[in-house]
Amino acid sequence: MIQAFEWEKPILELEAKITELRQFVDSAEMDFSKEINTLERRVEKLRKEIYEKLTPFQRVMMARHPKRPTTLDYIDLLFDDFVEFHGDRFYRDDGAIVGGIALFEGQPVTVIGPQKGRDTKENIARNFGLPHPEGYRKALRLMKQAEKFGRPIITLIDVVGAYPGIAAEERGQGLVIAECIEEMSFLRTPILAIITGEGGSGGALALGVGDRILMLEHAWYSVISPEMCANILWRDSSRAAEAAELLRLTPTDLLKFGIIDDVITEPLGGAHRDHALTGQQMRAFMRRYLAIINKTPLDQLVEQRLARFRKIGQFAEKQLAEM
Amino acid sequence: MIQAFEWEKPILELEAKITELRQFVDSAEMDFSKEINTLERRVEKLRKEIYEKLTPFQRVMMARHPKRPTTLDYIDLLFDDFVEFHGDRFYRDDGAIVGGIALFEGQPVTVIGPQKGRDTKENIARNFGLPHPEGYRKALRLMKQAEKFGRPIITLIDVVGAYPGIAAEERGQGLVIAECIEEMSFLRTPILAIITGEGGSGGALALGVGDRILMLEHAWYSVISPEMCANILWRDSSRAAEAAELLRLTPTDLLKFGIIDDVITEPLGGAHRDHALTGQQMRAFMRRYLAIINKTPLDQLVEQRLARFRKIGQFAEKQLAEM
Amino acid sequence: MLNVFRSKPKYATVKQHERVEKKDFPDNLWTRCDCCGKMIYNKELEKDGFLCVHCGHHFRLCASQRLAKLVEGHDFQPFPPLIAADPLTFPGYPERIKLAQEQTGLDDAIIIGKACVRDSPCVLGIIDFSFIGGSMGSVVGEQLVRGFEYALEHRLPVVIFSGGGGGARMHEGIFSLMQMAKTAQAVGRHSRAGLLYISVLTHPTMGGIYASFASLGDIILAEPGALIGFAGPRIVEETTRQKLPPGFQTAEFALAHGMIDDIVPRNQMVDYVGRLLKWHR
Amino acid sequence: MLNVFRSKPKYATVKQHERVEKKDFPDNLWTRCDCCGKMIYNKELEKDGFLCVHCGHHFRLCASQRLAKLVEGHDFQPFPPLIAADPLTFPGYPERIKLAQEQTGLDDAIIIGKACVRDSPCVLGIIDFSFIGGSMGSVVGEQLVRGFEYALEHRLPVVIFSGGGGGARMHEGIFSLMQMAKTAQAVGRHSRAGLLYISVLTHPTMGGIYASFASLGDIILAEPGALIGFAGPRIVEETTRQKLPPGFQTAEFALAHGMIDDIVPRNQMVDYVGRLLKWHR
Ligand SMILES: [Zn+2]
Ligand SMILES: [Zn+2]
Repeated sequence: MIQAFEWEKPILELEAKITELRQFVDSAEMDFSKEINTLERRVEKLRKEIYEKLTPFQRVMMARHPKRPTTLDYIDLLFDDFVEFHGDRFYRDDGAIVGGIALFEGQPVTVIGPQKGRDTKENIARNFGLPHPEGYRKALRLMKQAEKFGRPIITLIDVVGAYPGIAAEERGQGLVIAECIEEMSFLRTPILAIITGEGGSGGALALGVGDRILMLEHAWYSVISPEMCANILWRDSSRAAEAAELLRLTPTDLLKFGIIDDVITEPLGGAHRDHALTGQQMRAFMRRYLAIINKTPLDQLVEQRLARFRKIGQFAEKQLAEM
Repeated sequence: MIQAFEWEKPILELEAKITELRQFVDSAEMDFSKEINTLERRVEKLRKEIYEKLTPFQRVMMARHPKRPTTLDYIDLLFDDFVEFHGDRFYRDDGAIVGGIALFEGQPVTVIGPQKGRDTKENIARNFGLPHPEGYRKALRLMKQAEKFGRPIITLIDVVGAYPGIAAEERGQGLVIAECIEEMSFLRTPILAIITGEGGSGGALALGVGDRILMLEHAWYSVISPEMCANILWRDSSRAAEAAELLRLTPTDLLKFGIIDDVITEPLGGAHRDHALTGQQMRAFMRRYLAIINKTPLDQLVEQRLARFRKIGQFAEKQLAEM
Repeated sequence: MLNVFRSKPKYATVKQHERVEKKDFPDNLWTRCDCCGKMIYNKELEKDGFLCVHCGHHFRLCASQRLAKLVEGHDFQPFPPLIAADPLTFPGYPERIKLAQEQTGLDDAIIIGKACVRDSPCVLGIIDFSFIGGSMGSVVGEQLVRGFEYALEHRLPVVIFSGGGGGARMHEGIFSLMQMAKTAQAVGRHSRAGLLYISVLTHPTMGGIYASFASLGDIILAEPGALIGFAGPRIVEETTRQKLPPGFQTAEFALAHGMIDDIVPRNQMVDYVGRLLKWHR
Repeated sequence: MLNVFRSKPKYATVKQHERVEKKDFPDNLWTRCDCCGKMIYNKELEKDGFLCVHCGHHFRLCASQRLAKLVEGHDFQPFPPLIAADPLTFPGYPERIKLAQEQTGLDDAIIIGKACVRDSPCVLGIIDFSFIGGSMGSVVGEQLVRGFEYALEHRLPVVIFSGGGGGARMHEGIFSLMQMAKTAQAVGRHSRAGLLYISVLTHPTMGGIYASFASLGDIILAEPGALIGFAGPRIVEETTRQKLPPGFQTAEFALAHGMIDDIVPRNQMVDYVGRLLKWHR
């Protein structure tokens, strides 16, 4: 597994040197504090330079970093308590989606999200975070439960896509995504959707119909993964980096397009470098947006949610002359 | 397969004789009309005698007669048109339950019922009329569809029970029966339930929460089949006839108990002896009861439906002296 | 972050068929575990809510023992008692009822009333297997319905521990069957008013009990190893002529197949339920 | 009893991978069937709604051909046309649109408007595969939404024939994805007003089209042999490294797995849909 990207290496090397120097200081009882300070300023500057000009595909890779927090990690970071509920009441408990009730700053909320494995064993149990229809049915069940009890819903989205497998097709992967999207749209309870990592196509949208939609700085959200796009365009998925440019899948673009409401800044170098700080920064955003949607009357909330999607799309009325 | 029961034999023999005599008359050009008339009166009398004093278990056997109409036969007999809809939208189309929209005297209704096979091949395809959870989920889906469009629901019930199989348990047989019962109870559309043959336990009740509940004369309805009851009581399922007496599962008993609203008379000798006449007699009852529930306001209808079941049960308040 | 529930203590998946009810009391001080065969000091067994200290096996609890564990010394106000009638004049039924009453000290197979669980008021019902297998006749049905109606009127949550054997009380025939509809409808009315119902499935929850109110919880929990299903395992085996898969119809099987929300060991139950009640106030 | 639908004519289950689009026109009078290889007289082919007279194979129909079969000479009032924009400034997209418009004579991949099917007024929409694979960009999404909104305002049923390839129009990126939500919501509003929506899945209905409005019909029908699914068969094969089962993702597969209400051969479609519309008036 990649623990460091190519572009991170200059930073990591510099950081290693500082650590080395510190250790030397400790053992030799000499004062290198000035040199260390200089190096630290340099590494800080380097970080800024590198992370400010990440390409879209570098962001996609950041979103996939193996040390990036997963949904259960975020749940640990963001909530004071959590009870996980299982099962779709139809067929199976799908480990690729987790959900339950959690306490956010004293308020019970329903939290749901796809779950990637944090090691090989967990990845197999969780099907590499690729949900089957029963995962979405569990999510839908928990969302309806939240609606019944007037609990806000927080979805934490990190999924390359719904699983494209034989059994998933047999059990109605397309149908269940449609149902999730439709039912979520009309739920009479506040919904905060946060794209924390990968926002891949229908499998992400199925949990993404929120009253407010936020994205972490190094998350992506697209109708198709860069690899699949490259495969279709040039029959060459290794050209994913080019495709990532075309797809405009970064939070910056999506904010501009009005698809999302805000971007949650990550610690410099990405969420994987400082889980606790990431959680802190997310909490602040969540507090702000939950406060707004919590106090909006439900009728208005649902109307606004529908209106938000209603107006997405770019087209032209055909000129009469052309007709 | 049994085509005639033991107790039917005197009748069948007499009928055979009459047929013989008629053929002889035709070929010999002789007049035996007086003799034939006498014989016919005798057979009529015999039928009445025999069928009036059928034991409960003989009725159970009548309900299971292989020539008795199945649900699709009744649909043919009762409706002017029928479009069958398939599938539960979750897992599978279960052939052991059929359903769709049918025209009853010009009015579109949703009709649903368990379906036994009419031959070995069909029996295998339909799992001998024993539904899996997906059958009940299909039924529930079609009932909700009926509610949406304000169509009355007619259920035709003929089922020994929900299938007691491994896969059925895996997919939540108990849960789906509970859901069917619960959701049916609150549906805002008129429901006419007719037990046409076997009414076995939860698998029958799952389709039996009606505003009016009718039973054919030779149908049965019980918490447990006579065989299983005998098995539990005496570890001997061959004593089913005795158990049938104890269970009070005949329409006469159930009418007295207030469980059902009316008994639909079958042609003498049972529905299997005259499908067309059976259909005619059913139509008359259906017309009468549908007219009543069709014109009841929906709020009242649901309240009455709930009140009907609310009061079923016999018990005593414990005397204070005993406490 | 306080998170007792994420890492559950390991417990053995109990094969139902191996579970023998017969116990071995060497000197009334020790009990042999049905599951692992080890000896448990009786006082320790009771203290832990009848859990095996060695393997976590959940012994069957009678309703009053379970009640004590749940209300933790707080008040419990039972609803007025009801006594079974004999609507079918089923041979031997009145005697069977009488015997069960004498043996259990209960009026019928349920204890139900108003309770406080961890300071949250609720209607609490517990089905007792030792009363004719915890089967649901008119009394159990009526008491459950009264419980849900009381809860609806006072806008309280309901918690039911169901551990009924076959579910149906054969001796009451069709009246027993109709309790499925009656209780399901009571749940429905309560639920449609936006109120919480937690259903806890204990060993065994089968048949008509599983196929009615017990399946209709907003949240469905189960004790480890509890037998949960519609058709009894023997009937499934006889009908299908297939060997039952290991762990068939256990709580763990139900969890894997998506039918229940969680498995909660008995010694965490009051914590778990108490927390859910608090979060739904 | 008139019951055309109970005994369906037999049709071949078409293996999608064997279906070759290339046709063989010996003298512009005859067409070779892709499925059975037999020759069909072109006039006969057109008369039957592009069905093979030998094996029942359903040839792909363009939207206007299908429209003609459905409205049977009655009036069709299309909604005002919309033209795709290029929100991502995706290289080559405007040219691709222009080419598709020239080749098909359509503005985008949908024809939609007010129609009468067997005397029942409705909103009728047909997706045309030949326009960039029948993919859903902003125009298709907006037109569908306008259709459902018009139907809601006038309390009309909606009938949509969806035959979109991959579903998503990649060139519009996130805007294409959002049409899934937008159309699903339009269906939801219409449906919650108690109105009927019949979704007919024609070959192929995949991806974002299947996973949004096309799956949300009160009644979902399909043409025989139509490819129906979320992930394309090639992707499924590559991801799972399993051989796809025969008939995978066909209409027949969807029917067996409980996902659609019925399979309706094209020559019975207008009868079938007409009758459903009549019964829901
Ligand atoms: Zn033990
Ligand atoms: Zn052909």
